[in-house]
Amino acid sequence: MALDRFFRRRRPQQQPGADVPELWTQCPQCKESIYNRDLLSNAYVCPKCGHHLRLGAAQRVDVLLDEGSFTPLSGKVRPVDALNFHDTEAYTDRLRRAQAKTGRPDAILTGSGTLLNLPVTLAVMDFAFSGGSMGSVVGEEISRAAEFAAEHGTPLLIVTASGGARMQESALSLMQMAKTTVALETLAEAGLPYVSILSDPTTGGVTASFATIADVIVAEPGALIGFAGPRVIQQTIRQHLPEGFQRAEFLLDHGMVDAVVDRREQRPYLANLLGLLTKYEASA
Amino acid sequence: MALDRFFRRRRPQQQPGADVPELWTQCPQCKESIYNRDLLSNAYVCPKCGHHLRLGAAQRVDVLLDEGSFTPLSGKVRPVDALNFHDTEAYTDRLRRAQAKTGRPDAILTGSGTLLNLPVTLAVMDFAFSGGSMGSVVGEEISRAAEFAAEHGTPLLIVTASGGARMQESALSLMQMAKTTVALETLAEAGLPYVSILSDPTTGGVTASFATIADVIVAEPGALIGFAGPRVIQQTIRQHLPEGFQRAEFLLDHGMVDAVVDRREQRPYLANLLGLLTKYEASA
Amino acid sequence: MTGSPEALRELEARVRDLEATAERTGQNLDASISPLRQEVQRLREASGPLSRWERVQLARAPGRPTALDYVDRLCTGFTELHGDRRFGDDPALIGGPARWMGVPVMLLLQQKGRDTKTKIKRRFGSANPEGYRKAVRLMDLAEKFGLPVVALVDTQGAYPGLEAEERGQGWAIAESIRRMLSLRVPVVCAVIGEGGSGGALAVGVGNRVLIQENAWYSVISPEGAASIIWKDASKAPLAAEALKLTAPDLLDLGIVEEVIPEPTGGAHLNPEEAAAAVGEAVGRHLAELMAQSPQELKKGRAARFRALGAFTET
Amino acid sequence: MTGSPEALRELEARVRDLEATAERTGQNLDASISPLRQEVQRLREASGPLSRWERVQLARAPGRPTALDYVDRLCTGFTELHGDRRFGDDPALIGGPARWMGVPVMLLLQQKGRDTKTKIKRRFGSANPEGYRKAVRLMDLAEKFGLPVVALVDTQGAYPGLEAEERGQGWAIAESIRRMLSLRVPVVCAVIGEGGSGGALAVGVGNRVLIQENAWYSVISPEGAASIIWKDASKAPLAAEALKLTAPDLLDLGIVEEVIPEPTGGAHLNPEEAAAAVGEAVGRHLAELMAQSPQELKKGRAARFRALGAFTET
Ligand SMILES: [Zn+2]
Ligand SMILES: [Zn+2]
Repeated sequence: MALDRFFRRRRPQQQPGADVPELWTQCPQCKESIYNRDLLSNAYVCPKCGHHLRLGAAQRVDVLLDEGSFTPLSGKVRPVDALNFHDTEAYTDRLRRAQAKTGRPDAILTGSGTLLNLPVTLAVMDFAFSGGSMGSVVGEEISRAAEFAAEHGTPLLIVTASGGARMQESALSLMQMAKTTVALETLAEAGLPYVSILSDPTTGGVTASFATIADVIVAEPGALIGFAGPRVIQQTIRQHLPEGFQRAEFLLDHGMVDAVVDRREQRPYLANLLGLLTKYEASA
Repeated sequence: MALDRFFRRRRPQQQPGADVPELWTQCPQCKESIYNRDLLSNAYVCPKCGHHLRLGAAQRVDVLLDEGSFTPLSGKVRPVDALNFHDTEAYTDRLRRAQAKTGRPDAILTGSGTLLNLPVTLAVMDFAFSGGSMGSVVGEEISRAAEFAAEHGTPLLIVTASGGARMQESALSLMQMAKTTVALETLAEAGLPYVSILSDPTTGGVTASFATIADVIVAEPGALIGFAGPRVIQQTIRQHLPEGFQRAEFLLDHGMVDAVVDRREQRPYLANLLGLLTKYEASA
Repeated sequence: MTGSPEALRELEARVRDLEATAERTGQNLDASISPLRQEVQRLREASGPLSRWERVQLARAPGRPTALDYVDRLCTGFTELHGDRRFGDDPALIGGPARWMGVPVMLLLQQKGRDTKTKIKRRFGSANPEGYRKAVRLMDLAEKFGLPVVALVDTQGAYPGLEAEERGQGWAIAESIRRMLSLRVPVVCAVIGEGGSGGALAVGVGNRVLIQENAWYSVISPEGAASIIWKDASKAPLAAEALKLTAPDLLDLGIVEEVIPEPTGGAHLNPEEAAAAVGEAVGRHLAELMAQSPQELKKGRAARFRALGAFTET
Repeated sequence: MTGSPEALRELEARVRDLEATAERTGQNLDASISPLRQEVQRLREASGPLSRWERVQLARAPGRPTALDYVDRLCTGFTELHGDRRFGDDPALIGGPARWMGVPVMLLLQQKGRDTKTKIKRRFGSANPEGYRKAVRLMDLAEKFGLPVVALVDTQGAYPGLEAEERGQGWAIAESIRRMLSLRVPVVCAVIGEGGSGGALAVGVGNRVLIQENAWYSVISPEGAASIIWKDASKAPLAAEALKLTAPDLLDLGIVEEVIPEPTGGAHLNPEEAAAAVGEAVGRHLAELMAQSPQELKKGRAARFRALGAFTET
C-alpha cells in the first residue's frame, strides 16, 4: 500500500527529451540500462536489481518529503579557505568547481517540510560536492538545522553521504564533529527525535559524529558505512576483507543500525516512527 | 611497603595449640601443608603458590579492616521458610545446620569500621553458609548496609562469595537482585562510592545484580566469576571450556573487572582508591 | 492428568461455535447452549485444579502464543529497532515502539520463535548480553520520549553460552535491572510463558508485574532445580511443586499484582481470547500508571521491589 | 634541515651541565656559562623556526615522553581502572583516578608504549572501540564523584582494523565526544605528541585544549593526506605544510587555548622540564575551571565547540 502511494505520487513530471543518452541511465550494479522515467518513479532504485542509486540533495528531498512542501534553510553560509590550502590545486579552485557542478555553496542542503503531513526539519548531504566532505559549512548548517528543529519543535532527519571530514580545512573540519554534537544535544534536550538515514557511502568523521548518535539509525540497502575506509583497513590487516564488509546489512547484523529500509518504504516507515516518538499522529 | 605494614599488623594472635591438625592447613592448589600462623599472617594466601584461600566472613573482616574497628550491623534479620520448601530435606533443617556451622543467621555479615582510618560500611558474604546463596536475608542485609552507608556518608564495600540466588526461596530470592539494586541506587544518589570485591566463587544472581554494578569492581586472583556455572555452559556448548575460563584474570582481559588485586594489597589499594573518589585523605 | 481436559476443551469449543452462530444469524440458541454450559462447568469442577507441573507444561505447550503473537493481535505500528550499537543484534530479545491498543509504548519482547527455524535463530528466547544491552538502549529511548514500557517476559533464562560469559552476561542483566528501576515512565511487565531466573527479571522490573494463569516464574527452572537436588532432571515435576512457581503462588507471595486469565486448557487453545485478556490487563494497568508523575513512577517501582522478601527480625 | 640543531642541542646540554655543577658545588661559573649561552642564542636565531614537518618529527621522536611518563612525574595515587564492562580492555586508551600535582582528577590517557613490546601491545596508541567505551565509563565516574577530567592526547588515530569496524569504531568515537561534551566537571585536554583525527578528538573535547610546542593535531596524518593528494605517502612533508597542523597554527585557528613550551630541541631531550611545563599549564587551567559551576562548565565547553569553524555568510 505504501509502495502504491509512492508510485502514484512519483509520476515523472518531465517530458522525455529527444536526446537519447538523457533517456537512459546505466545501473552501476547490474549494468542494465534503465529508463530515467522508471528510475524517477521508483525513488532511484533500479527496478531490475534493487540497487539504490546515489542521489543528489534535491533528488533526496523529492524522494522523502511531501511534494512542494520543502522550504530551504541553507544557502547563506559559504566556505572560506582559512588555511590557504594548496595541494595539486588551490582549495578555492576546488570549491568553485564543486559549486559550479552542484549549484550549491557546499555539500549540504537543509530545510523544513512535511513527510506525510508531519512537519520535519531535514538536512541532506550532497556527495556530488567534494565527496560530501564535512568542512565548516557542513558543520554549521547541520548545527543550524538541529537548532531550527529544536526551536520549531519538529523532528530532525539527516541523510548522510560523505567520505569524511574535509582535508582542506584540517583541524577546523575535525572540530565540526564536536560542533554538530553540541547542536544535536540542544535538540535532545528539547525531547525531539533525531533520525539519521545513512546512504552510500558514509565514512570517516561523519560516521564518528552526528550520523551515529541519532535516536534511530536507518541505513539504505547496500550502503557502505564505516569509520576507516576499506583500503586503509586492508593495508592494516594485510588480508582480504570479507564479502559485504561495512555494508548496511553487515552493520545491522553487528547491532549498529536500527533498520535497513528500502528507499521506497522510507516515507511510511519514518512517518510511523516519528509519529510514535512524538505522539503526533501522521495522517497516513 | 604496603605488604610490610600488613605483616606487622597481622601477627597471629592465637597460640599454637597442641592438636596437630589444627596447626596445618593443606593448600587446595599446591597441596602443600602450611602452618596456620603463616596463613594468618599472609591474609590467607598460600605463601608457596599464592593461592587465595576462601575466607569466612569474620576472617574477611579481619583481613580488610583496621584491627578492632568493626561494629556489626547485622544479625537481627533471620530467614523464614515462606515456601514450605522441602526436597531431600526441609529448608528449615538446612538453615539450622548452616546456622550451627557458621554461627550466623544467614550467609551475610555487615558492619561498619575503618580501613586505614577511612570509615567504611562493609558487607561480606559467607560461602560457608549454604554456598553463600542469596535469599531474602542476604538481600535485606545488603540493602540495609547500602542504606546505612548512604545515611552515614561512608563508602560501601561488598565482598561477594556466592553460588547464586537461593533455590529454597524461589522467586523471593530472585527478587533480591532487584531489591539490592534499589538500595545501591540510594547510595549512588548520595554520591558515595561502592566497590565490590569478587572472591572465589561469585556466580549466578549475585553476578547478575549487585556484584557487577559497583563503581569499581575488584576481583581476587584466580576467583571463579560468572553468571552461568561452568557445568551448565559445557552442557550447552558440548565442548571443552578453555583454560582459565571465568577466572578473575580472564574477566580482566574481557573488560569486566577494573583490577585483579592480591589480597595482601587490598587495604592500601582500597584506601587510595576511596580517598580519590571521596576526596577524603586516608591517613596512610 | 486429573479429569478429562480434552473432553472439556471440546465441549468449550462447541459452546463457542454455537455462541458465534447465534450472533451471526440472530437466532436464539440458548436452549441448546445452556445444557452444554452446565456440562462444561461440571467438568471444570470435576477436573480439579491443575498441578504445578501441568501448568509448566501448558506454559510450554506447542502453539502457545509467543510475544510477537500478542503484538500482532494487540499492537499497531510496531517498529522493531535492532542492535545494541556495540556488538550485535539479539533476536531473542527484541523491541521497539508501537501502539498498544492505541497507546504509544516501547515494547520489550522475549521472543522464542514460532517454528523450528526461528526457535533456533532466537535461541528459544534465551538472550545474550547484547539483547539486554539493546533493552537498555530502548529504555533510554522510552525515557527520552516519555513512552511507557511494556515488557513481555518469556524465557527459560539467559543463554548459558561461552561467548555470553565472555561478553558479560551477568553484567548485562544487572545493568538492565538497574536501568529499568531508574525509569521515570510507566513500566508494565507480563510473564506470558516462562519466567526463568535473572534472564527473565532483567526485563521484569515493572511498576506492575502481571502473569498469565498458566505461566511460571522462578529463580530456576524445574529441571535445573531437579538436577541440583536429585541429580536427575526427570524429577522436574517434584521440583515444580517445591518451587511454588505458578501464577497463583506468585500472587500469594506478593511477587505479581495480577493473574491474567487464560482460556480453559491454556492460551494455545484460543490465542485470540488469550490476547484479549492480556491486552485488557496490560492496558488497564498502563492507564492507571499514566496518571502518575515521573517521580512517583520511579519511586513507586523502587519501593515495590525494596519491599520484596520474607524474613523475621529478632 | 636549516641550521644545525645537533650542535645546538649539544651546546644546550653543556649549558645545563655547567648550571647543575654550579648549583651543586656552589661555585660561580658565570664567566664560563655566559659565552655558551650567547652561542646557543645565536644558533637558535640562525636555525630559524622549525618547519612543520620538523615539528612532526619531534612529535614522534624516539624517547619522547608518553602519557604515562607525564603521569609518573606529575601524579600520585594513579589507579588504572580497566575495561569497558562489555567486551574488553584496551591498552591504547587507559585511565583512572589520580592526583594531578595533588588535585584529585580522572585521567584519560592515550598511551603509545615505551618500547617495542609495549608499543605493539598498545597498538602505538591507536584505540579500539572498547577504549573509547572505557573512556565513557571513566567519564561517568568522574561526573558522579565530581572529579575534573585530564586527557592526554597522543595518537595517530583510532585503530583502522577489521574488528574495530565490526564493533563500531565510529559509534564509539561519537559516543565519547558526546559524553565529554555533557560533562559537568572541568575538562582539560593536552595534545602531548600526535593528535590524529577523530581518534584524538574523541578524548579532546575540553573546556581548555592545550598543545605542546612540537605536537601536531589535524584531521588526517601528513602521510594519509599525501596518499590521498599525491598517491605518495613520502610527500608527507608537503602535506604537513598544507595541513597547518602545528601548535602555533592551531593557536592561530582558535583550536587550542595555549601552547605549552618544550625544552629546546623537543620534549625528549629533557622530559623533566617538559613534564614541569605540562604539569603547570594543566594545573593552572584546572584551577581556573574549578572555580566554575557545573552548569557553566558544560555550557562553556559546548559554546567553545559550537563556535569553531570558518565560513562567510551572504
Ligand atoms: Zn540494477
Ligand atoms: Zn599453595
